[in-house]
Amino acid sequence: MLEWLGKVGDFSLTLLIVTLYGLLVGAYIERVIAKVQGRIGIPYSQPFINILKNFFKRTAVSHGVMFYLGPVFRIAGGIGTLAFIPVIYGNEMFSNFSMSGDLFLVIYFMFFGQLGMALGAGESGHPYSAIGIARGLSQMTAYEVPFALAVISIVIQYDTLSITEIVAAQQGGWQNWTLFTNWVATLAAMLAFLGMTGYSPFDIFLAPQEIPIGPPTEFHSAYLGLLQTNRALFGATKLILFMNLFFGGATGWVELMIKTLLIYMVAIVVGVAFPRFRVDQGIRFFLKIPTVIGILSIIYVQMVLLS
Amino acid sequence: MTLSTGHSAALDFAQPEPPDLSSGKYVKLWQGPQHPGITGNMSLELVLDGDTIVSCKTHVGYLHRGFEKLMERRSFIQNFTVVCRIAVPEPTFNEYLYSHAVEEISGIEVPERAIWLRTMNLELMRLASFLMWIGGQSGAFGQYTVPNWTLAYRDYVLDLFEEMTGARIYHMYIVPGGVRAGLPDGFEERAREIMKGAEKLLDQIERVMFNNVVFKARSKGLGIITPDMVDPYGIVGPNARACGLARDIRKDEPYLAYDRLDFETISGNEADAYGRAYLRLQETRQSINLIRQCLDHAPTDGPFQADMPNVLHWKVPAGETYVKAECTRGEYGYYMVTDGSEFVRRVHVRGPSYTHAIAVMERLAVGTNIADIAGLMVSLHTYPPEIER
Amino acid sequence: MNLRDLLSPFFVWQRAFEKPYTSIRPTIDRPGAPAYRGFHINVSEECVGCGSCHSICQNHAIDMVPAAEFEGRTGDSGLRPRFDYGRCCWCGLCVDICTAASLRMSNEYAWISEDPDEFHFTAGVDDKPWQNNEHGYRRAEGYHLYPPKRIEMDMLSPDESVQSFEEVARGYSEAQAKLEADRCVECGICVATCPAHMDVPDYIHSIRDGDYEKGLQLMYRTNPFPATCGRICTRRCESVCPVGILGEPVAIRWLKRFIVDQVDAKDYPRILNDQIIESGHRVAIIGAGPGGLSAAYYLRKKGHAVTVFEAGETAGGMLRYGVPSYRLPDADLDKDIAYIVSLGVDIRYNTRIGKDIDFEQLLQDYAAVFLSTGLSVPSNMRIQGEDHARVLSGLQVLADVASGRDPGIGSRVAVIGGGNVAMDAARVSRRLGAEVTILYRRRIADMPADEEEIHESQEEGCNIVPQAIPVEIIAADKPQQVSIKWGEAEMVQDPTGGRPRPVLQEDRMHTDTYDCIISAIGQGSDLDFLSKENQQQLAIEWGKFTPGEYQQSALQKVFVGGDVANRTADAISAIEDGHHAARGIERLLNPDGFTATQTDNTGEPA
Amino acid sequence: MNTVDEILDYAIDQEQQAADFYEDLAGRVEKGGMKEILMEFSAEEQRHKQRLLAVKSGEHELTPEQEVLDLKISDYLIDVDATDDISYQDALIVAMKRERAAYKLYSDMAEKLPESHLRKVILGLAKEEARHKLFFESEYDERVLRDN
Repeated sequence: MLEWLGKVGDFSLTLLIVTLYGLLVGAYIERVIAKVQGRIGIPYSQPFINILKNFFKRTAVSHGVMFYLGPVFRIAGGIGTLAFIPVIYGNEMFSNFSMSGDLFLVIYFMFFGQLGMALGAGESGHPYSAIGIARGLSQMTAYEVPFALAVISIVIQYDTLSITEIVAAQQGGWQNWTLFTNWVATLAAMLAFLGMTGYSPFDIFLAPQEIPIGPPTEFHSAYLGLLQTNRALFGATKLILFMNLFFGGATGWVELMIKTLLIYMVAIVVGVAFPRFRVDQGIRFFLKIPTVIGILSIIYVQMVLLS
Repeated sequence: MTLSTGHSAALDFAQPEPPDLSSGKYVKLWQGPQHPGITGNMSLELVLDGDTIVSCKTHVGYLHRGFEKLMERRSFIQNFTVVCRIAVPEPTFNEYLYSHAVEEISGIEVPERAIWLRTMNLELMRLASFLMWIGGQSGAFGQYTVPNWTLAYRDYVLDLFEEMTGARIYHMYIVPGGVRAGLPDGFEERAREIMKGAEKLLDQIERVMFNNVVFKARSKGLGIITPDMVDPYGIVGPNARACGLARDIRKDEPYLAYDRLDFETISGNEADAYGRAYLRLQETRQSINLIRQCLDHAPTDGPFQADMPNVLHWKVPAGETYVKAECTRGEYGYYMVTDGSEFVRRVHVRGPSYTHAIAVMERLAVGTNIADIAGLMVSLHTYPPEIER
Repeated sequence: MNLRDLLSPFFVWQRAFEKPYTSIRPTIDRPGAPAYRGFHINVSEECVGCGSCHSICQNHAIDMVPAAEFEGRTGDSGLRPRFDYGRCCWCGLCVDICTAASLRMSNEYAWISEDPDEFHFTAGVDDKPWQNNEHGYRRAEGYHLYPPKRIEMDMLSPDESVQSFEEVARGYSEAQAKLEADRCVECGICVATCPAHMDVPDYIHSIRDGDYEKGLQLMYRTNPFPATCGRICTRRCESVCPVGILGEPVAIRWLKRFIVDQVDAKDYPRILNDQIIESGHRVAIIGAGPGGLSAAYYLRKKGHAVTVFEAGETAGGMLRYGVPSYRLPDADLDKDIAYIVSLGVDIRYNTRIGKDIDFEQLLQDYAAVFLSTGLSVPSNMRIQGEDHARVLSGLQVLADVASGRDPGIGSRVAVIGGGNVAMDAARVSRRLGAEVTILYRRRIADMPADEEEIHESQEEGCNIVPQAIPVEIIAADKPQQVSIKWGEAEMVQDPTGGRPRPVLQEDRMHTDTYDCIISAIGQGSDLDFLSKENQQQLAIEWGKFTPGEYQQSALQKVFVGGDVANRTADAISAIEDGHHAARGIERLLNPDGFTATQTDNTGEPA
Repeated sequence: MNTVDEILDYAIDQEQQAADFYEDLAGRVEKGGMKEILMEFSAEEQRHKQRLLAVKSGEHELTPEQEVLDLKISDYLIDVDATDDISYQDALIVAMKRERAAYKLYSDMAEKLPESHLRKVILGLAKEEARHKLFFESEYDERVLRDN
């Protein structure tokens, strides 16, 4: 029991670090984007100020319990995802609740938040919320296919469902990273990653030209603060997951930061250059090339790596 | 959407099938009046079947400030400070046309220097407006890099306006009788430098926006205007030129110094959003070229204002006139009637946005995806304030 | 889809290595362009408060408010523009129209205050940090919202004009008058400056409307001598006209003349429609000059029986005897006088008070007496030999010419003096065929005569010798001739103040011989008709009356006015004195019915 | 008249005489307004006297070296009589002439004296009179010669 409580304590610390890191990296990325756009961009303190401001605001209206549970579900999804990902390899303190089947749990939790959002935003009664959620879920369904195929590919490759073991298998030099051992799966996953991060060309569900920034518009005060916190936490968590699965994990915080930032940059490099696809174009895209690559990666594992 | 042959396009669209809203098949959606996907304060009442639009109706009136009526209660000199607000991103055309209408009726001859300065001012305005539009078109499809560039660069053009006219947006520079001042010292060098930068920027934009797989995927085939739609719908400007009709008032009925400038009417052959966008990019380059020509030819001394009566009690003789100019969106016209008093009897401002944002938009929107509404709207280049004078 | 379209967009990253468009500083540090239309600056000392900015503002963002430190200045309304930045749209029309070019804009455009009332301020009076900003919008050179140049009056050429006594100024045509009337900015500073407070902007407005009858009505409210004043007024209105600050003042005098010229004398009774209800009171007026007749007109309108005592043969006083007919034709003076007389004013010619009728008698017989005898005695130079027979007085020469007598001036004439009488005498002499030299103590710029008169007399061939002080008149060899000894003068700044004073240079003396010398150095009053007691009772200072409220003298029944009672000694002042005295007499005779509004120049005349 | 005090006494007496002269004339004139003017002249002379008294008591110093503007107006005017119906112009001429005479008297006197303190005092008095002359000449220039 005590050991379990200690684990919760450790996780809280991890949560804090990852959230703060998520906010910081978010500010950094904003500045990089600004640079491309010919601007100086926001100060690093801006995301922190935004969140603090929102948390200290009060609300005087109510849209019903479910509406407010939306952001709660969303952040629960984010926390849940992080809870089962080992953050620093070989460090018991930051290994969280990693266990043998954690990869499945993580993929489940990644969906969980979005579903919560759907329930909450749907409660607002605004058609744009519904449209935004529908688009978000459609696109998610689409990019989950290549992502799932890539995960299956490496599960077969490493013959395990434990993230810790997948990371462990990649230790001993960069040439052991999935990126190099199973580049086909990595390619499929990175394409799915573009959709997952919500940058162009796959940001239709946030498109301000149609559904002014989507469901977050409907929320305010601390609920918006929760959403913003989750955005940072969940974003960082996804990066850590990708780092663990495809880029050899990290043995220290510095390595983690460098690797995650570089992974993040992949989405930005593409994001600033392209307009967004329509939702049907986006779905069609994911179900074509990335899915084919995902299938190929399984074949590749079976035919090349395991033969 | 295809047109049935043998019918005029306007008639064909006159009786759309009203969607049965009670069937539960459709969602009704109001895009606007406050909405980032609309170019200003107006509203689109959309009926959706899934993501597809089955009916679109434009609602205006959110921006109505009654300019035409205001002008009937203000003296001829006061009006010129009002009209610039009729098209916020392109105020100069209103100033020019209002002034020109007054001059036509009262028989005032504008001096040569003022003619050149006006021409330059109008072309600078076209450049600024096009830069803003390019950003709008790119942003409507979700590429935010280009808007940041063009809006920032537009500010350099606005710097030129600030130097030339004393204000960035509402220049109030072209006044009945001429212009309010000559060019400040060193303006020509600065203007040339900014033109050079603008050309470089346009090359860059062509590379990243027009040679862009996603931009093409979004804009090609969107909102096709066929040549037989042009006359029934009263489509003008780049929207008409993009489908192959070489109509440009600057060339066809030259005003100001345009008959002495060297340029050709640009017309395209792709009548979709991409074609229109590409045509406008070329026209932006054309404007830069024309500004350079104006800088070359504009006299640097001499009067810039005709002899004027005392404007405090200026009575313009009774008469009527229609004057027009080619703004970025096409023919912009002022119809003015005076009755010999100190006030104008009636002014009718005819901006191209009226047809483009209402009749044309309502038709082109049908059958498109909801995600394309913003891009389509921008590709027609409409300014709601000029719909509601 | 081709590969170029996939890769080309990545060129956006090029921009990441260039200088950003934005700056990290707040934009407040960026100054506006040199000609930026920012916050308003008013150089209050140059501003005259004409209110053109207020008139042209389409947002009604400018109010004219009193500014204590500028009240009471000549040619200044004492008002200054107050801006309401809740309404201003920074169009700058106020700057464009500003007649004094005192209104400008700074290139400041950022202003933060927690007090909303601060955005309602009087530029140039309320202290603002941008008041001394050198940049900002100014009206460009050569840009005008009203014509700065006046419409030239057709004049006889100097060659023609010296041939006869025909009127020199030919008058405006209707088109010219309308163009000139158009230049008025309707500020009303002229109304305040005009001694008679004529409704200048209103009658100019009536020219623009082509309604000359209304114009005539407006003029008669404050001045029964419009035909006269339209020709010879000293027009202080024009000297303060704000249009004249940067251009030429509106030709108010010519416009006034134009209205009168448009209306036939026989239409006057119909247009002016003066209804007279007899009051039963009798009022005596001494002197049928502009002051006396003006009083007669306004008193008659109030129904009083008016008797005017005139020593001369005709009415008009100095207007008839002092102003040559090439400036004021008799017909036009008669037009004014005839209308006044037509109302039933009784003028007794050739009746000199003190000789034919005793002043005391008047005081007994009449309910009130208005005294405006003018300045009829020419001043003496008090130099040696002044009593020479060939030394004539300017007034006498003018009176002779006006009456059709030959003043006998000969063919070479020296005129001494720099006032209007001197100019008139000189120009009259030119018309009589004489060669004219004008000797004046000071510089031409110091001449009290009308600038136009000086200019025209020079054009007509009068030789003005400035800084020439006559010291002695010497009998010449021939009896028909006379010599004058004069010395050149240097202008020296008076340490005790005042204008620069001429100092005789005794080493530069000249002696010239002429056929006659016309002395026109000024004139004084002749009050000998009053008894010593009366003279003691009526307050007299420096040879002039010092009237009190409503031109009333120390004697309750006696009112004084005209040249004999004011310092300006011009027709328009005399007319106003007469009008004002009429109000005073009305107050005396009818104290219950008198209201203050009757004194208002915009209301009905008393 | 050999000492400074004597000469000052003489000058003070002269001023008093002048004041008396104007006062006497004022009593006789009948023309409206002239009485006030002559009384004003008399008061002006009284002020001169006060000034000289102040010089005598040492409160005030004469300034023989200071140049005084000479308008030379009175030099060329004819003499007029101080009659009962004297005009304003003539009254001013009388005043100017009187001051001029005093000025001439003192400056002639000083010319004959060798360089001494007495000479300085007399010169100072001459300058004082010149100032009085300037006062009346300025008045004449301003009021009588207004149009000339």
